[in-house]
Amino acid sequence: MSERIISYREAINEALRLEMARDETVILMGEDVTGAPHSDEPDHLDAWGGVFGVTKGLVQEFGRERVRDTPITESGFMGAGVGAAATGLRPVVELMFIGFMGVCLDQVVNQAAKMRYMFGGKAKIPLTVRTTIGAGFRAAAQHSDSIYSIFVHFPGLKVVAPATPADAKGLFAAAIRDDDPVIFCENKILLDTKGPVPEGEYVIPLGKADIKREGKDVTIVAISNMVNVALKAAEQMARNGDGISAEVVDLRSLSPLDEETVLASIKKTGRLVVVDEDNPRCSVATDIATLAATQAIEYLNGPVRLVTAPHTPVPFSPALEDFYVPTPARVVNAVRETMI
Amino acid sequence: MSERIISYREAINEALRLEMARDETVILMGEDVTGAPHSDEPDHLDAWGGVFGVTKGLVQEFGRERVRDTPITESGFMGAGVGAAATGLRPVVELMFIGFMGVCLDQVVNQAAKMRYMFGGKAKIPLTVRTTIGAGFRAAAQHSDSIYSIFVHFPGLKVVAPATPADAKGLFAAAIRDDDPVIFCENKILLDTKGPVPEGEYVIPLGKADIKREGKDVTIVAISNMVNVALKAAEQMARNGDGISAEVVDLRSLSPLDEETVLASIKKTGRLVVVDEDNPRCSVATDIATLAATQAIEYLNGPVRLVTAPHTPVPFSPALEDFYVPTPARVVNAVRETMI
Amino acid sequence: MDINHDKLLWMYKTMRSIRAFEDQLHTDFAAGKIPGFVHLYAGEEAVATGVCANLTDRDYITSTHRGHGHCIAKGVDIKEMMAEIHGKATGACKGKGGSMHIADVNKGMLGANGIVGGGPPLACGAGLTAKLKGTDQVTVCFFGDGASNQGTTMEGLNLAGVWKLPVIFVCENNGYAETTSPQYSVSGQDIAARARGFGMPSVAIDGLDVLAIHEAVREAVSRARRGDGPTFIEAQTYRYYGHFEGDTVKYRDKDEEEQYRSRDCLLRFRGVVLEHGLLTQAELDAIDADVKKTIAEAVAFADSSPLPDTKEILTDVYVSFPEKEMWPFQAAPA
Amino acid sequence: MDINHDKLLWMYKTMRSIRAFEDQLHTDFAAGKIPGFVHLYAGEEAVATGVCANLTDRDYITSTHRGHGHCIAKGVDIKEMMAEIHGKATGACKGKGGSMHIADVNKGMLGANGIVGGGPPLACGAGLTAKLKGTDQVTVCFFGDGASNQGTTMEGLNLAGVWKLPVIFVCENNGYAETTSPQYSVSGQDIAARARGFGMPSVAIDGLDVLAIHEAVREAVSRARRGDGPTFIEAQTYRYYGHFEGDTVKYRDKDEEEQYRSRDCLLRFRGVVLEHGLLTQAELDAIDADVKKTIAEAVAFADSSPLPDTKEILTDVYVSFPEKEMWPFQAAPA
Ligand SMILES: Cc1ncc(C[n+]2csc(CCOP(=O)(O)OP(=O)(O)O)c2C)c(N)n1
Ligand SMILES: Cc1ncc(C[n+]2csc(CCOP(=O)(O)OP(=O)(O)O)c2C)c(N)n1
Ligand SMILES: [Mg+2]
Ligand SMILES: [Mg+2]
Repeated sequence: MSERIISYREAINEALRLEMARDETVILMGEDVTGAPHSDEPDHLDAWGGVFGVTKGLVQEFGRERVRDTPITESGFMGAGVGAAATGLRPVVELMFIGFMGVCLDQVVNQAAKMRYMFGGKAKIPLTVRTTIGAGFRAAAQHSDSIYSIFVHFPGLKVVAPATPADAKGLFAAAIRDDDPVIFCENKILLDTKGPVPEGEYVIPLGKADIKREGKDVTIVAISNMVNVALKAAEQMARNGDGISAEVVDLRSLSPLDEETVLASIKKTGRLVVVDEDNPRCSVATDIATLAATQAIEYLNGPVRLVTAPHTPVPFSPALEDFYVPTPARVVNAVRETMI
Repeated sequence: MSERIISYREAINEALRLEMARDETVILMGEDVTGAPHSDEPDHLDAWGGVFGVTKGLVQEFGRERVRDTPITESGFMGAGVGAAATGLRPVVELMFIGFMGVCLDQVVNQAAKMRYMFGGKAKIPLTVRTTIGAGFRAAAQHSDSIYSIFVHFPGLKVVAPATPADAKGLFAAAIRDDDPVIFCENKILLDTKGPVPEGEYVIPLGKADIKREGKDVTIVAISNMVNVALKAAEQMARNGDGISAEVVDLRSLSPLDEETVLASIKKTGRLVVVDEDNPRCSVATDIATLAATQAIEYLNGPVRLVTAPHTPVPFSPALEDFYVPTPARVVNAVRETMI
Repeated sequence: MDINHDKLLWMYKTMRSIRAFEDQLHTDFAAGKIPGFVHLYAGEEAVATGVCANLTDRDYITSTHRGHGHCIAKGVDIKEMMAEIHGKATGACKGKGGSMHIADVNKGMLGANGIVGGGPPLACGAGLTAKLKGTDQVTVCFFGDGASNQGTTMEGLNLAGVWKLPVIFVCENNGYAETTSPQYSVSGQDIAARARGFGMPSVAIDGLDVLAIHEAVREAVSRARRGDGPTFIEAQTYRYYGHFEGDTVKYRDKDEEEQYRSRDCLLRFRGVVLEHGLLTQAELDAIDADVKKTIAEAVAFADSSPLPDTKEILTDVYVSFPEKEMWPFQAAPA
Repeated sequence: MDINHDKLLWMYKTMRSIRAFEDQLHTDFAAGKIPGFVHLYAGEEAVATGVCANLTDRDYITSTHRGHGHCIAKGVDIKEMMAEIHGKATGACKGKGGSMHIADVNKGMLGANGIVGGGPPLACGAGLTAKLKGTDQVTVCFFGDGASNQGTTMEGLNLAGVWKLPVIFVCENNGYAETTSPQYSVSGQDIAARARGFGMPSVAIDGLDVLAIHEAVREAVSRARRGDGPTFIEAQTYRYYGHFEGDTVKYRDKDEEEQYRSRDCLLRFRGVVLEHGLLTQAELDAIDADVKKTIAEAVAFADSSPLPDTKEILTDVYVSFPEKEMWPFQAAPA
């Protein structure tokens, strides 16, 4: 497959475009996903393409029926996504920020996630919820959450968080094609990052972690933008005198969890650090530590270390926010602590 | 302090009555917390006292203004609780089942939990949310959740889940008096259980676990009704030929977490089993395992074991639901596995 | 009256079936045979029946915790419903859902719902599918007077209006939300008036009169099928039993109940059809007998059906998911 | 006109301060000096000003993401606001909240709010406190046209109606929710009409006319103080800048903006007060100069203030919480 260098934003746009072209039951809805839904003047059409411009150009290609702006009514349109999924469409619903889940959680966790089970298998809900995560945008406490952990908590949902443009494209295509509800977490901080992305149809199966860097001394499991933080830490350590060789496992799929890949790496290196930007309590980070404690304890040559956000909301001031988000330096320290 | 045998339900009612008498800013609101708010006929007044009868008798003592029925508008009245708390009341808001959090989560996790931080400390939110948890009631997927883990995940909240009538009384009083928002989880299955409860003022500080049974071979950390399951398992093991002595730690307070008590017990016994009825992913159970993996790994003589619900919604049929909830037999097995 | 004979027979049979089904459950619950929360529809039969008389299998409905009547009127199999409520493997949802979650998507029944206000957004979604696929399917959203105060319900009204969806909102105002009357919970003149504020045609009708309901909904259905958007109908009705089984109903007076019982929808229908010679006593009696038999068979079916195997606990959560991830961090119990 | 001279001066000063504050931010944002999402209130000054002219420090308001105007009109310190928006330790929220969360509970300002529809339930709570404590405090709930479609907003309307709370709902209809007009998002005749469906007095007024707003809200405030419950006011207004800073505003026409600018609330107010001899040119000019100085001082204050110490990250989450639990499962970073 030939590749080009495009951004994470473009990769998602491309995947959506391809899936909409391929399957006419795929639709997109959300607030301002075009912009100016009240006006059909060409100048206005597509004024935004979503708050981060990710869905730009789609309305021209697929029209206002399939690329659908909504009122500010998250329960209403999230539930409409669930109902549409149950009756034969394959909706992609944009929730602008994951922190807005509070106003529509029921439709996700009590309806979408449980419907198939409660109905004894008589429904399927091929719904994809696109949402944004990540601090570092100086967007303060209600617009900077990375609370994917609460979705992982709910049986019936799948949860994905890509770190690279290529993964974003491939996993988004897989999420749309998947017959279960998937929460697809786009990191705001990554939208402008670029990387090689295969052209044309490109699908990465859900549920597979990816080793972004091989190493032998310590396993660093990371999620979304923390993969980049982990990679920087790994490079620093490789260059340093101590010459520690770190393996970086990009979880990618948070539910289902690729236990095999994580465990194999832990068993190989004997050491585990988990880097996660989400709140630390009841998190994917504690899940990974639990994997080690329950299934690989005899392989561990030192304590497990977590590098996460503190147990605080995301602060606004850049001075505080930069301290909030895990850094390569903290990862390096944590790795050292596993060696004691 | 003199004690009597009363039920978990009565203990909560008593704590609320005492706190309302003590502090006139304490109010109660929720759906049908009296019953028949449209009628002032004495026959109708207090027809229900809440869906489980927990708040019966309070309206007679404190009147309809302070014991306040609400329309079915959880965001509305949860938010009203937050707003009232920020302006000088000390509201107790009843959310009938924890699974209904989906329709009002924003007011809890984005408003109540973050307000003090976002305001730089210029507000306090002395709100207590009473809600019910627990399967075993044949109430199916939307009325049987124990999803306290998602509240533990959010900085700014405290979360409590008592297992005994005495703890219910003492911790509920503490929750009401606390100046931070507290999610107080009452287990439906425990409402009719009885035990000795001190009369009069009785307050148990939040944040302290309680060793419900001392032992030396294995630490079993449990929450809410799972404490009873763990105790049964411990008794079986004591009686059995193998004569394993299990220590049962009742977490009681899920946030803040009493790390000391848990870690001291693990260090003493060298083995850890966690029993939790909540969904397993991103849960308090994985938090406890993480405590061991990060801070007590050198004391562990075997793998950590979790005994939780499966990664499924709660099924309706008694045949399935009884298999869903952790049992003493599963705990005994898990303990054996830590000994391998 | 321009309702054909078959439809009249269907209406009577449907109302009678619902009543008999609910009365049976009431008895069996009291006898300790039925687990869980059971909300009975007895008294309200005319609403589900009058509404669904206008629908085909291809149309959709969303329902509530009080869903048995909607299910029966939409054609869900009565035996499977009974087995479901008994928690049996042969149930409509294999015993996994129970009374509050009975569904049959193939019959257009998108599920009872344990969340008050859970249905209206879902109904908008079903309406959106019809709109985008260009079919003439309509979706009826049933909900209660209590549910009319839930934000999700009001969002559904607005969204259906904005998108001109083929959705009909049927508010079953039975005078109570658990113990709470709309006099207390609904601000404003009444529920139908509130819906008018969302710019949709809205009427309040006698919910004990199946023919009146049928008529009002017929108009709404043709409006929806024509692409002219949503309609709101408030049907004023009453439930005979408690909010759920076990409720001692101390929040309302006995004579209120008796007054409603004297206007019972079945009695009234019988009166009208006999008076106008639309159906005969023999036809009605035959239906009564038939229904009695159906219910007895349903009970026998439920009783004799097996409980689900514990292996079933893991299935139907996902279409696809790695099986070992279903018991995370632990071995599956024996 | 029965507004006294001091109040007129206050109105002009308040509107001018808001305008100058926002214009300053617009410039500084373009220069890269301001971090984060900043939503400017320029153009809408008459609403916050006309409303808050009726309130005392003991009354409450809830606000939105577009909160600067509400803050200034409610008396929040302008220097502290500026410092907050710059993320400085001296900010109104110690730099922890930023533009979208400025609050000052002591001034009755219950917070800007990043969640559309977050405020109405909170406003009901503040109203409930006043009602139960028997004070005559009122609470004003500001929200936008877009927010009128959020379930939480509609729940707030209903709850305030049912409980007869001293709450005034002020919908700032500025024609857009981000890019989306209420023509598209609000089903029904208009927003004020929808509120009438909740049974409360409801009017739509010219939101560019501070005196008209003052008048309408005065009536609403006395109704609330008398214990006669909530009022709804839709103020029709316009925002001059983009939804947030950085928005290139391609979803509306330039001449629409110019038309509104020609009816600017400050221009209009100056015209009226000069024409009727209520204020003098000298008084107005003095205020302009004064405001200019205040804003310059605020910028200087913000610029020269220190950033918060990283230790501050852990404080103000709780009133009390064990410190070591603030970095669970790990040591606090250096
Ligand atoms: C979100 C939510 N809140 C509360 C409940 C508890 N509850 C179940 S039914 C009910 C009353 C519903 O009243 P109404 O809508 O009038 O329906 P009815 O029971 O009268 O048919 C309540 C409060 C619930 N199931 N879901
Ligand atoms: C729950 C929620 N949904 C969406 C958003 C994103 N958002 C922020 S402001 C806004 C538009 C609000 O429009 P309106 O209420 O008219 O206020 P205005 O910006 O015009 O003042 C949107 C969609 C949000 N902050 N919160
Ligand atoms: Mg009702
Ligand atoms: Mg607006």
